[in-house]
Amino acid sequence: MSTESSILGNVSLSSDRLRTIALYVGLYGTAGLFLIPYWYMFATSLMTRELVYSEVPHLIPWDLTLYWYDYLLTSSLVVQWTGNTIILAGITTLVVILVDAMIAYSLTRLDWPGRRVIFGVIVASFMVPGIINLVPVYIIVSELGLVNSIWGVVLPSAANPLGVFMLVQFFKDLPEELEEAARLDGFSRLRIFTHIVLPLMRSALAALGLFIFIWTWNSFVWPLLILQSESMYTLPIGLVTLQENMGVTEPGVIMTSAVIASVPLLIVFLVMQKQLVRAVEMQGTTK
Amino acid sequence: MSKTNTTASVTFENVRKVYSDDFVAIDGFDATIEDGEFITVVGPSGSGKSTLLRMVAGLEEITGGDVRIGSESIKGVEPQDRGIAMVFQNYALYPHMTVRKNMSYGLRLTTALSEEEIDQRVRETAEMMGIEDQLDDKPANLSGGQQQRVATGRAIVRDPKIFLMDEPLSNLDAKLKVHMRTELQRLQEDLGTTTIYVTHDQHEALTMSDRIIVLNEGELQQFAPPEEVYNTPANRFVADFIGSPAMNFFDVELHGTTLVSDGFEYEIPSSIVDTITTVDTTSDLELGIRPEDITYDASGDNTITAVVEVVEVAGSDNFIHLDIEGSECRVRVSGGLKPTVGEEVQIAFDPADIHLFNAAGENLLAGLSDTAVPEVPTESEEAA
Amino acid sequence: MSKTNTTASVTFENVRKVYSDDFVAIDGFDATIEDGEFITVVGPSGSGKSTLLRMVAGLEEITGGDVRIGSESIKGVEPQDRGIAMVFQNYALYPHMTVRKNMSYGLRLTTALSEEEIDQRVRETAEMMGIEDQLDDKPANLSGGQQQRVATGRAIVRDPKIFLMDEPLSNLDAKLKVHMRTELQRLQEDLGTTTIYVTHDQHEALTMSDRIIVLNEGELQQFAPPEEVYNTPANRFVADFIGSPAMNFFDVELHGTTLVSDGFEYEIPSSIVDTITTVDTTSDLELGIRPEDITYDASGDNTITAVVEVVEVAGSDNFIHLDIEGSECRVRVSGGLKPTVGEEVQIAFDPADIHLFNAAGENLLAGLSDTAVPEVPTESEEAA
Amino acid sequence: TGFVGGSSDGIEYWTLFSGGDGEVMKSMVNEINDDYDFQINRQRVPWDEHYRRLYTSMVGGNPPDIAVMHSRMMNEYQDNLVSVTDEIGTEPYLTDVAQGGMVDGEQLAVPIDTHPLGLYYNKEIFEEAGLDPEKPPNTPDRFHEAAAAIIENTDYYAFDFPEGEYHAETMWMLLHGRGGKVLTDDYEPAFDTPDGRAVVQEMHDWVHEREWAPVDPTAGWEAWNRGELGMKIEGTWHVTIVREAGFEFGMTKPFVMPGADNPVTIGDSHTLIIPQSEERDRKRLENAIETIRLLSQQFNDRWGRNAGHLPASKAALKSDSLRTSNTWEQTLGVFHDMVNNDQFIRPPATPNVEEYTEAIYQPLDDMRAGNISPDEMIKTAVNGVEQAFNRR
Amino acid sequence: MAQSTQQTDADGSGLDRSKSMTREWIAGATFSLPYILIAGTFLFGPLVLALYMSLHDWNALAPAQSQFIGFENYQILLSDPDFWNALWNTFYFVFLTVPPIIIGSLLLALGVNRDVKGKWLLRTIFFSPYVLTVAVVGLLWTELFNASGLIPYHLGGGNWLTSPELAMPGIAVATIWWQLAFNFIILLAARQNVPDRLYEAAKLDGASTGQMMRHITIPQMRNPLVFVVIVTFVNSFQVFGQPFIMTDGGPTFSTTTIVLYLYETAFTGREFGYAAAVGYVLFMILIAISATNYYFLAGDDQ
Ligand SMILES: Nc1ncnc2c1ncn2[C@@H]1O[C@H](COP(=O)(O)OP(=O)(O)OP(=O)(O)O)[C@@H](O)[C@H]1O
Ligand SMILES: Nc1ncnc2c1ncn2[C@@H]1O[C@H](COP(=O)(O)OP(=O)(O)OP(=O)(O)O)[C@@H](O)[C@H]1O
Ligand SMILES: [Mg+2]
Ligand SMILES: [Mg+2]
Repeated sequence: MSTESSILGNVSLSSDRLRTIALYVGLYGTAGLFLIPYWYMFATSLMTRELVYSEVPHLIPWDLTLYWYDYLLTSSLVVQWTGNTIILAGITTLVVILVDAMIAYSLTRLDWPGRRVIFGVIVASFMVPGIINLVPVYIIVSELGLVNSIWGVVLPSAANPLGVFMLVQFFKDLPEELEEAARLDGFSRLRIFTHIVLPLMRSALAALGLFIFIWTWNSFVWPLLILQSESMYTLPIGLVTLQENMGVTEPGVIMTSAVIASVPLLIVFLVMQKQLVRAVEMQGTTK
Repeated sequence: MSKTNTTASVTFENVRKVYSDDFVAIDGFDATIEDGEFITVVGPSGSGKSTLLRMVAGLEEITGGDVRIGSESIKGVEPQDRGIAMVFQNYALYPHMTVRKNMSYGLRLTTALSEEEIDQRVRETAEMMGIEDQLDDKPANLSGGQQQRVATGRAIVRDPKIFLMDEPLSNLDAKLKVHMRTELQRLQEDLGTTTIYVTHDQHEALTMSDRIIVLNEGELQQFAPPEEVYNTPANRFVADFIGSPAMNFFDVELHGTTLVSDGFEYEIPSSIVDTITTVDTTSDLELGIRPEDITYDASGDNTITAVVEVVEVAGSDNFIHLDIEGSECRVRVSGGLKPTVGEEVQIAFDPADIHLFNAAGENLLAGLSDTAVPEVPTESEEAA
Repeated sequence: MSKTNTTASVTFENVRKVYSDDFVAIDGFDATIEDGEFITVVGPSGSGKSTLLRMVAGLEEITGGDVRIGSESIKGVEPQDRGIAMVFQNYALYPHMTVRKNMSYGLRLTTALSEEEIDQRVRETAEMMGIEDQLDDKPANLSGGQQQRVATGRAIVRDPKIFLMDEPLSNLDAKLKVHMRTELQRLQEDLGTTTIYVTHDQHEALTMSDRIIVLNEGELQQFAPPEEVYNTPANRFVADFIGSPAMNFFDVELHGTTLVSDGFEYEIPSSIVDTITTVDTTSDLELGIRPEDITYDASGDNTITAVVEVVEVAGSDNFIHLDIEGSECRVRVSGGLKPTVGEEVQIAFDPADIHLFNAAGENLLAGLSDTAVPEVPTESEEAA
Repeated sequence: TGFVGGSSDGIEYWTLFSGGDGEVMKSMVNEINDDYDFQINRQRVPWDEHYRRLYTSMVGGNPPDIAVMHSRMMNEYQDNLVSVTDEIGTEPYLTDVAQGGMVDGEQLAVPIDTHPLGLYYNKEIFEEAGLDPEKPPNTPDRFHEAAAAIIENTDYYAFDFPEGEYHAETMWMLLHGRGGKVLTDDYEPAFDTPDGRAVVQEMHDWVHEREWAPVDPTAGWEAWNRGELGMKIEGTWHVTIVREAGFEFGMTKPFVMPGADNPVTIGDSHTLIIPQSEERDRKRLENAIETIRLLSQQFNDRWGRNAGHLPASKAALKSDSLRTSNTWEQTLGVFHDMVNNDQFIRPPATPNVEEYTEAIYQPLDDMRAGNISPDEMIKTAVNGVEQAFNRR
Repeated sequence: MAQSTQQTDADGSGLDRSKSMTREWIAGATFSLPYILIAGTFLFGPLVLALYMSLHDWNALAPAQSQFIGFENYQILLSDPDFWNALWNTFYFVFLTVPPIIIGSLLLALGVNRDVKGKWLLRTIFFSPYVLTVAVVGLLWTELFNASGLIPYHLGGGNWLTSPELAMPGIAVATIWWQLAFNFIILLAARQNVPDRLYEAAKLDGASTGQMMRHITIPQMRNPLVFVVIVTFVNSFQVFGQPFIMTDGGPTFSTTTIVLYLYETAFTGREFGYAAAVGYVLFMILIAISATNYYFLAGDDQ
């Protein structure tokens, strides 16, 4: 080792610094680009009509108004739609979690013939593009008299293969001894499920629940088909009805409705990001 | 299991366990555990220890044979009705319940006791275990030793006729393990409950139990008090498995009264020769001798020449690895002794300490040693 | 590091490591490791052992002081240019590469050797380690011992001046650990490469090393050959940490030539008293005595009365836990001895075996013992 | 109401009206609900989704009791509609318009309006360009002059016309004025003719040759709303929107195609239909028919006055309330004039209406965006229309 | 306790065994029943019905009058230029989105994994589009691409969505912005799961940053990468909402993707049987694509 190597050391240090600078520029630059659509959305929703219709796009709403919000909140059922969406997403989430958790428990913890095959089929059903089924499911749902009923929306999405898949991974990690201890304590299967498995899997269930909640909140085509009365609409459908005015588009209305549709979820996202990240990670580790 | 049946002996009758993949985990197991005994089951990993225990608990089906508690078969009896309680390796405490709930849950579900009675029993047990201050904590907030105590307490509170413990101490660190070992031992002596204790740690087995069951590949190797297992192993497997560092083994042939191996010759008394010559062949024997039974740097007749290979310093003792013409031999010497590697040395051992095994691994001197070591069984409570 | 610098001594000069969270992991560490020495670093978890090693390897920056290999500072030298090779606790084998690729990867990246030369070196090393048949396997398909050999082989193949090993054996089971221990030891003797070996297992430290570095909370406690560490611990920490079962300690005061504790009195020779009385206070001392230095069932003067509490049977030896008026004391006795619990007994020990510590934990008899045990240092290769 | 209740009482009535005409329909329905002894549940379905939903509801066997339908859409549904020939008949309505609901002599749909295209213009810009704001550009020549003057004398665009579906209708309108057709009676494309080429060329030139209209329709729409665009082809409904834009406007006949001997406007009409359903009882059906009668007759003048569409009911058209209204003066008078003078056509009900319309307007939009030439446009559209009918 | 009756069948080991096994079977079946019923009714039943429909000239309003025509729908499909156009557009979209989404999310994940300040903020920003509904994404970007919108204003090109050259890239950009999040999170987690010690070993072996990337990071992240690649392919092949909202397939069908085409033939053209056939062809393509990906990316493992 000599002066030579210490020069080398210096060089590598400064190239390190360069690399760090490039890293920061790259990451924060990309982050900035990512934020532009949001900014545009919020800014436009606060602009006056003149600004919205002006010839050049404005990024800074120097003339602020709450006109569009006022318009949407007073002349539409936005509040009710929000409530509907919460109820629908909430019920769907609960049903999915219950149904998926039950079968996941049965697949991981109970020994019965055919469970391997059933698990294989569930995994495979993951691949079915939902759109194939749109018409036949509609026919079946209307045969069952569930059109225009909340259950017509909830039930077709209640059997969620992804959820089963995620929960199976998690249930596998639950120590078998706990269940055995419970059996020695005289627990029935049902009691083990409700008193041991469900409480212990709380965080996994919460992660899955959040995922399902967001997914239901955002679903569009199916609720549109099933929910036929305006007072039952969910937020995404309702907002689309708003901007359809014989082909006329109002950017102010569009952006404001986009804000209204996304803000609740963005807030949920900020608050529960950890669980959501977990839910996504769960999927990544499933293969 | 009716309450009138108070004898908590456990009888295994030709018990067999085959897993669904046709794997035979336990085969032809016969044993009788007396009421109040502390029995340890040892054996290498996969030898079927847990399987045995879990069959008694009712967590695995019994494929063949029968297990009886007292005089009644346990077949068809629900786990919670067998009068047993189990302590698991990782405690299996319900993580979302307080210590109090952990301990009371089984009582609440399986007995008709009132809330107050349950509460009182839990409190008494917690006091006995020294965890009364932790009753309202969740298991995650307890130390390893406390968790262990809760797990044991949860078993005790149910006032079982039989304790089953599957490596209950293996998750503790060395110091705590020693401590809990003595604690469990005292407890069992106080309660007098029949206990079957699974471990793969021969140390625990030797220290704690009235009698030891040695299992290998699903078959019973020996069922005897600790000293007997140590001094008079039933076969080569037990001899090798029990004792640390392990016994030294040498392939030998018997020529007259001389054991001849590749590297040495060793004279044995004719009393031993008489015992051996009843067997088929005397050319395919194995000589076993424990490291602590070898005298290092001996002189006189019947000594063996060896070369020092490695010196292991272990503080209180040193272990010398010797090379006897290609066979390795470990000797325990006192901590002060530290020979140079390559040095040549004479070793010797008392014929009373040797073990001899035939090709099938049977201990040819088992009967002999039994008489030679009359103090076995000592203080075990077999007659209780 | 230029290739001409062939001396592989390692010098630590007032080395200091502060982690980004202002946590001082190593403080004022000074030591010199000679070329070819086998040095073990022991200490409890979190004491800074890995940190020390990783600074030498170049995986952590050195916050203060300097480390020199031979005569040149390693600061600013890239890890791969320091002439070191490291074996990690969990081996850190590349899971997606074959054994061959694992071993050749470093050579390919850092040397100008041709493919054939690399291949030959890998093959030679693999033969030396006995893994030539596994060269085309992936690490996941190897047993623990084989993985360990690959990890070591990967270090050896690079022909480093210094081996760094961070708990290389801690993932192996007990038997394999003993086996690999002697294997590594032999290997190091053959290659003569300076080795720094981190472990928290005092057994390994005592067995393997020329000298031992004992660390606690980032500070050097003692740097000496194994016997010295065992027989003449620099302080109470070392005394307690090294030796299993641990040394017994008693709080005592010196009255004249008598050590007075709550439960007993013990006479010591005046030569020892002279040494001690040079210290400030003689009322706040601790007496240490190892379990194997105690004579059980002694008679005569200067004996101590105790009650048997627990008997631990361990095969070759038994450990008796005694109660001396509230203080616990462990004694090692031979395997045959099995007293009844509750029995009263007399014990004794040789004043030459005692250790005395002041309130700061310093060993007051360190100098004395040094002369009393003249054979230290013995066969360590310090002068190489 | 809301989620938990659902809604099965009363007449289910699906409309696709939103915005201005949505409000009008709402108030009409509310009034009926207040004054009559049955209830109507009016459901507003998004414009895009209306027919998909209607069709799927019929597939699923739970259609509404009444739905709005454009008469050109009838073809797909005609086998599944309830005939009201006896209960309502064609008599009360403009003959031409009422014919849209007739299939094989059965009245399957009752019209409430017709909504042709007109040419709206910004009077303020006319003034600025030196044109007479009270002399609307109602012939091709006048239109041409006005556009040229606006380009010449102001900074504004001269003209704009719709994109999408109405882009195709605009072409149809211009083509028909020259005696052409979009489809033959056998549903073959009929616009690859000199007349067709002339129309397409003209539409192309508005944007790319004379630069009267901006390339991007959205830009045109926004400019119009800012008051920076001179003339715009839009439908009847536009009156409620342009009133909000805040400039003086007028409307005239959209006769902008040179060489059109019989200029026309085009307009479909909104009709009311009753899908067949097994679930519906007699009483309910009667109420549904009554509702249709009310909306298409009693309330029809209000529909014209407030929503801007030309009422289908003869009585409503003659009523004073309509004739004296602002809307009549601003737009409906002109539309009525065209209908009365045979300057009006309806797009016929054929199969695959939406598909072949899309096959035409997609290349038209593309041409306007400057991506393809008129010839390419025609070729693409001919292929597309053929494909739309040939697939099955 | 009350087991005296059961005590008697000491020889009934077979009986005992089957009894407790049966009990477990019943429990297993009971717990799975809700899912099986629901999936059977709303997933597998319809799938069979769709297949049945695809073999018919389906009359939706009067199913009884549907005619069995065998594979005719599939034959028509193969000679339908609109189908091929849609297929081609879909492949084009896949080509435009899959590589940027995968490479972009990988780069961002690796970048954020570095010891950068504001890691949490960056992760939040990159992940946030994940919660948006496709309607919002579509409308938002439609505004941005609009002739007077932000993007043409700064980058030129007029209204991207009405230009045949730029419409699909425009949709792709919106999709990338929206879909990157999912992969980003998975790859970030995957990167964090690569043990540090491997990098330490590689550092001692003298590997440069690039070499570590190639020899450690990528091979170690292979399974998540395979997952992400397959999922991205499958999603991109099924793209629907973005063109539906942003361009409605235009200009001149240049953004009509296969699912959009299916949707239009089903609900605009009302050719349900034909649409079902399109659906099944898409299904086959998805399976083939996933299998190919799996074979090439994960195939040589073991
Ligand atoms: N459910 C099972 N299905 C199939 N084989 C099993 C099952 N449980 C255990 N085995 C096998 O039976 C043998 C004995 O297992 P058991 O758990 O009783 O061993 P053990 O002695 O407790 O071992 P350890 O010391 O590792 O706990 C092992 O080979 C194991 O693989
Ligand atoms: N990257 C780091 N940042 C902050 N603190 C650290 C870091 N690495 C180690 N430490 C702290 O430094 C101290 C010494 O750690 P080190 O890993 O050297 O201990 P060790 O002696 O090797 O312990 P072990 O036996 O558990 O491996 C510990 O308290 C540890 O928490
Ligand atoms: Mg076990
Ligand atoms: Mg460490």
